[in-house]
Amino acid sequence: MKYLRTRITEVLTPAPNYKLLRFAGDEPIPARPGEFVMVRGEWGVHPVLPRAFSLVECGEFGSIIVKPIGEGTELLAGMEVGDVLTVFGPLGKGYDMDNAGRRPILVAGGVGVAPLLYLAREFHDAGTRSVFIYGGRTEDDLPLSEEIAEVADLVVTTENGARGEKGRVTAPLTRLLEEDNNAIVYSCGPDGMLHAVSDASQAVGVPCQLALEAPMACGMGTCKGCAVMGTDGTYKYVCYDGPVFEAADIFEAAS
Amino acid sequence: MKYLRTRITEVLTPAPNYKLLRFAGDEPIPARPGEFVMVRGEWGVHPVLPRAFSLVECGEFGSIIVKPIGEGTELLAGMEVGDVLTVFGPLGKGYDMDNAGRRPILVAGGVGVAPLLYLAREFHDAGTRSVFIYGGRTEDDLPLSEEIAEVADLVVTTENGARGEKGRVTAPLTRLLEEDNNAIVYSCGPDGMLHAVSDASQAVGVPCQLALEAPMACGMGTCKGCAVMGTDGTYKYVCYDGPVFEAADIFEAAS
Amino acid sequence: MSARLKAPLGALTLDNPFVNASGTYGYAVEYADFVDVARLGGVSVKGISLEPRPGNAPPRTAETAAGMLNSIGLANIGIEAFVRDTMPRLRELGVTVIANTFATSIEDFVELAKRFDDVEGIAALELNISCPNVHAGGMHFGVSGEAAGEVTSAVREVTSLPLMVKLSPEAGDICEVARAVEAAGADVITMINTIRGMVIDVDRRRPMLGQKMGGMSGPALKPLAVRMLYEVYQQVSIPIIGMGGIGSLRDSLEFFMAGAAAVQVGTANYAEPGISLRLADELDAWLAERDLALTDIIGVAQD
Amino acid sequence: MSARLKAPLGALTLDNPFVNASGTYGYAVEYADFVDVARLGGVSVKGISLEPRPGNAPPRTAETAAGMLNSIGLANIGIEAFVRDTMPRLRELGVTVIANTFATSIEDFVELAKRFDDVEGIAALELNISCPNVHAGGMHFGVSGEAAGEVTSAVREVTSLPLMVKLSPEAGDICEVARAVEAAGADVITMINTIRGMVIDVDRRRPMLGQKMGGMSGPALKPLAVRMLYEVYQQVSIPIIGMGGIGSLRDSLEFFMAGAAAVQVGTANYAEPGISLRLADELDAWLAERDLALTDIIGVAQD
Ligand SMILES: Cc1cc2nc3c(=O)[nH]c(=O)nc-3n(C[C@H](O)[C@H](O)[C@H](O)COP(=O)(O)OP(=O)(O)OC[C@H]3O[C@@H](n4cnc5c(N)ncnc54)[C@H](O)[C@@H]3O)c2cc1C
Ligand SMILES: Cc1cc2nc3c(=O)[nH]c(=O)nc-3n(C[C@H](O)[C@H](O)[C@H](O)COP(=O)(O)OP(=O)(O)OC[C@H]3O[C@@H](n4cnc5c(N)ncnc54)[C@H](O)[C@@H]3O)c2cc1C
Ligand SMILES: Cc1cc2nc3c(=O)[nH]c(=O)nc-3n(C[C@H](O)[C@H](O)[C@H](O)COP(=O)(O)O)c2cc1C
Ligand SMILES: Cc1cc2nc3c(=O)[nH]c(=O)nc-3n(C[C@H](O)[C@H](O)[C@H](O)COP(=O)(O)O)c2cc1C
Ligand code: FES
Ligand code: FES
Repeated sequence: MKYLRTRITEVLTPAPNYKLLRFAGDEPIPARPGEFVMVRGEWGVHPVLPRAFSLVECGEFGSIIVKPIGEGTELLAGMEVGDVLTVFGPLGKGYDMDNAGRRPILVAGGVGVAPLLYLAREFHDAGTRSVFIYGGRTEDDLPLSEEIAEVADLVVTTENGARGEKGRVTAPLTRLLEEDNNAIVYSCGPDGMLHAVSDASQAVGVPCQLALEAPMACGMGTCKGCAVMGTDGTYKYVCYDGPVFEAADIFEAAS
Repeated sequence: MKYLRTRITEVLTPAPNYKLLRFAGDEPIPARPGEFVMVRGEWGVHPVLPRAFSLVECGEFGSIIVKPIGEGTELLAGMEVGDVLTVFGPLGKGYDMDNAGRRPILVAGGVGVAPLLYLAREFHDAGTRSVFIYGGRTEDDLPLSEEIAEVADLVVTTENGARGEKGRVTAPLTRLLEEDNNAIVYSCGPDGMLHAVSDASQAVGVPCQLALEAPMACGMGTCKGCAVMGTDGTYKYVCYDGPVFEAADIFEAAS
Repeated sequence: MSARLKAPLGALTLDNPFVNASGTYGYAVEYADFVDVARLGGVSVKGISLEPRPGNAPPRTAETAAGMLNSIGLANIGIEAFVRDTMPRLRELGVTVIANTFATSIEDFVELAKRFDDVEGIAALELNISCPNVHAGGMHFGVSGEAAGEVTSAVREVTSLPLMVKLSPEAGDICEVARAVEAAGADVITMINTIRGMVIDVDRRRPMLGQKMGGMSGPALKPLAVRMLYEVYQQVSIPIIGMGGIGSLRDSLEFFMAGAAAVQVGTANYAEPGISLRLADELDAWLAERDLALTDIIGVAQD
Repeated sequence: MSARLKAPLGALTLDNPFVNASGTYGYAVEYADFVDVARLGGVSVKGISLEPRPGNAPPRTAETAAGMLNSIGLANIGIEAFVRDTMPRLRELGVTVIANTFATSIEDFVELAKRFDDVEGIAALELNISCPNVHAGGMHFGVSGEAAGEVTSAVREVTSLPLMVKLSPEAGDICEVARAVEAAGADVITMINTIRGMVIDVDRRRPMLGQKMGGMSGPALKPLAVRMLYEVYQQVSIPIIGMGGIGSLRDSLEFFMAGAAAVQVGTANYAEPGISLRLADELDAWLAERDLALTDIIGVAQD
């Protein structure tokens, strides 16, 4: 774990409402797919807390993808090359890439693409072909899909049908799982999507790992803020026990 | 009085640590020299209050000169062309230009240049020649001196002697007043300077108008925040009774 | 203003729920040139005392994180000048005037109330029993239920105006104070006034304000204000006007949903003197979109 | 750390005056990989209770203007696991450990104190009588002088450790509470804990936190904390550790000048886990430049 003062080296706009910030500090922050960092700019007393972001890449440069949804993400999305970004990490428990011969199916929505693009690249580098189901409301909600297509079999869905299959990620996922359930599912995205992915996977007994979100303060298990109730009736901490969990540990199987 | 949402149209750096912001809204804010505006950017909940600035010019474009000394001025100094600036004014009581045949001597230090450059221009346009004594610690504290030289007889002092006369504004001021006391003094600058200018003027019975500063909330006489004690033992409100005051109403003559 | 914005407060109904808070909008007349002050839900004027008051030693304001301190000390022109010089102009402008009054004794509160009772064009009387900025007075009425009840009863007896009592966040138990003023005959509770804070000027090594302490207002106060409102709402049945840090539509919605029948906007006026009208328009649009009236959302965040 | 940073607190002297506040730094061991935790002035560990506690229903944190709310509910591993598993590691690391304890009855506070008395490597005991996040307990000891004095006396009798008592800003009269705990034998006052606030989620139309209310911390709290410290300093002669919103050297100087013999840093740890060490170095430089020791500036902003 490191706390680094980095500088923004590049700002990209991979889709109309998304920013990709690349940054570099004195040393890299080595992180596995699904692990995250807490970041903050030098913006004074408000907002006080850093914000959690999954790493899209790490090495000489780190990068995160930011979707502005509130004050913190808006400040970050407005940052420019040269600005200071404090980065603290790597944090949390990422995806377990031990797929035990099962075919990896990655299912992403929105900024959920961040850890899963990283995961797809790692599978690709390890010689494992993965399927990447990527859902958006419109074609504007699919940042980095070209990059995904380079390393995985990309299946796109949009709710308005503007690109790929019309509808949600659950349709192709269910189809793929029905075709061949020697699979393992990795997902990250909005809450509703995670529930659906969990249901679809648990229904056919396919292992499924989900990355959750929760409001965080410390990011490292000390503040006890990011609790979610597990299926065993005890609280899990998203920053520490997760953010990646076995679906069955968090969501009951649909009955 | 108007409350306008304007946009920054130009940002200049008239000296290393000064910014000149030019802005334009749907209509101009007509103001006299010494009158001021309350401005704020769209920076959310902190700092909450707008900041007071003397206008350097007004018309199609307004402009202010900003010296970053704290959070508000730093945020303003970091603004860029296109950013929104809310501007509220004109406020306060400016300089009384009725010089009754006396020679205007303008004495400025630091950002005090803002209202006095405007005043010098107005005297110039009205065909009255004025002397402009401009003091800084170093040559970097003399923004806009070229513009001043175009409209007034410029006398520069620096504390380190790097430019103009070595020392403070009081020396040339006292000299000029001794040469010819058919003068009227207008000043704006740091507190210590205002005291010295007041003493020098009152000593020879020369009328003297000073622009004061005080922490402000409303800028228009309603919050009762910007009180200063007058020589008559009653509180004056800088935003409303001033910011320009007769020296004798605020500072006792030195004894 | 559209009907859906109407804010009933017992005998009094405001055309819209945005009232400018006392001390942050002068006597409203100062803004009439460029703000349509008649359209404001109301204006609680700068606290009025029997005699004019010069106010405290400067500096009187200081900024804090997302807030400010003030130690104005209730500088005001006094009831005589207000009624003689300011009220005619307020009537002419059509402003909904809430007379915020301040005194250091029950007798003086009573005297102020009596004198306001005859004045045409006063929509309501607001008792400031919560000002932290005056030595020997003001806030001590607001910190205990007993004292708050006493002053409220005494004023109730002499006024026929809708009676608002403004509570202090420094009360040991604000719910107790709220119950006491309700029992004593208040028509409306307004809350909250500022809470005392201090800023040290580390360069001069002394408190920033001339008075050392000042009342904190602005966004930093909002979570406290919403919490106290939420608690008090459960304990009284008279309407409550909420305030503390409101600067956006969403801020005001927090107060309405916590139980405020109307709100006051204070510190935010400094940044945008017409903000209450903008918020009223924004609320109107928000309600229209959802086919709701203001009264539909009051207190919905309670269980 | 240089000698000029020494912070005497009666029997205990800290090497530097920056202590990490309870609940914001876990048990410190979590940070040992990348922060030299032995160099911290001290660490007040996450509040420890007799039994492990799972904490409150989520969400447990929400942001506010220049601050945050938390309603953690004192989730902690309990004294047994702390003493058995965590203390050995803290001793090994050389951390100056302040054992922050929490209970809902005097008996439990006494029992906690007794059990800590034998534990090697505890620098001081801190009684959290001011937690706003636990139903039926915690804060009620902190809001009245009588209750605060009682629990302090009871613990004083059974502990030989330096005894710190942490005050609540929700006390009706914090000075009274301060005097009571001093009289009851506290060695040090720590202040302040959080003050209860609420955020309403206007989209879901209900309070944001699972527990509805949570304690507000961060910069927004600072003016209140400084003011209360300034007041309490005038009323007690035992040293005070100040806290509330410290995030910069200047913030900490405000507390020292108002009268704090040392400070605690809480919420700011989240943005920068090593901030206390940075502030200690900055203070050292600031003092050196002026040829002062920390003890020269304590309380200088008092008259
Ligand atoms: C492990 C982890 C990894 C993440 N990775 C990314 C990423 O790669 N890219 C990205 O854009 N975002 C990511 N997020 C989400 C990001 O942290 C939030 O969008 C951000 O904290 C919101 O801050 P804000 O100030 O903009 O919004 P706020 O003003 O704080 O909140 C705006 C709205 O979003 C809700 N919200 C706030 N924080 C969260 C949160 N953590 N989870 C869910 N809802 C929240 C609030 O309740 C509110 O309704 C991640 C979150 C976690 C926990
Ligand atoms: C009528 C008037 C006209 C002004 N014209 C100009 C101008 O043309 N150009 C310009 O750069 N500045 C001008 N100022 C000063 C400017 O308003 C302050 O510099 C600004 O408010 C400071 O805000 P801040 O957030 O940067 O500093 P803060 O963080 O608020 O304060 C930084 C330091 O400055 C002190 N300070 C804050 N406000 C004032 C103030 N109003 N007067 C004196 N000291 C203060 C504080 O006590 C603190 O020590 C004017 C002020 C007034 C009242
Ligand atoms: C400068 C200033 C002066 C105030 N004067 C008064 C007053 O005279 N009477 C009163 O009842 N409240 C007074 N208040 C308190 C406000 O009416 C309001 O209760 C408080 O500021 C909280 O609201 P806000 O956060 O929206 O400002 C004053 C507030 C400020 C900032
Ligand atoms: C998430 C969180 C948890 C806390 N838990 C405790 C606790 O267990 N015991 C305690 O005495 N104080 C606790 N506090 C209060 C802090 O120790 C401190 O008093 C308060 O946050 C004010 O300081 P700050 O503004 O620097 O954070 C907690 C604060 C936060 C933010
Ligand atoms: S964010 Fe602090 S425990 Fe998870
Ligand atoms: S700033 Fe409000 S009265 Fe002058």
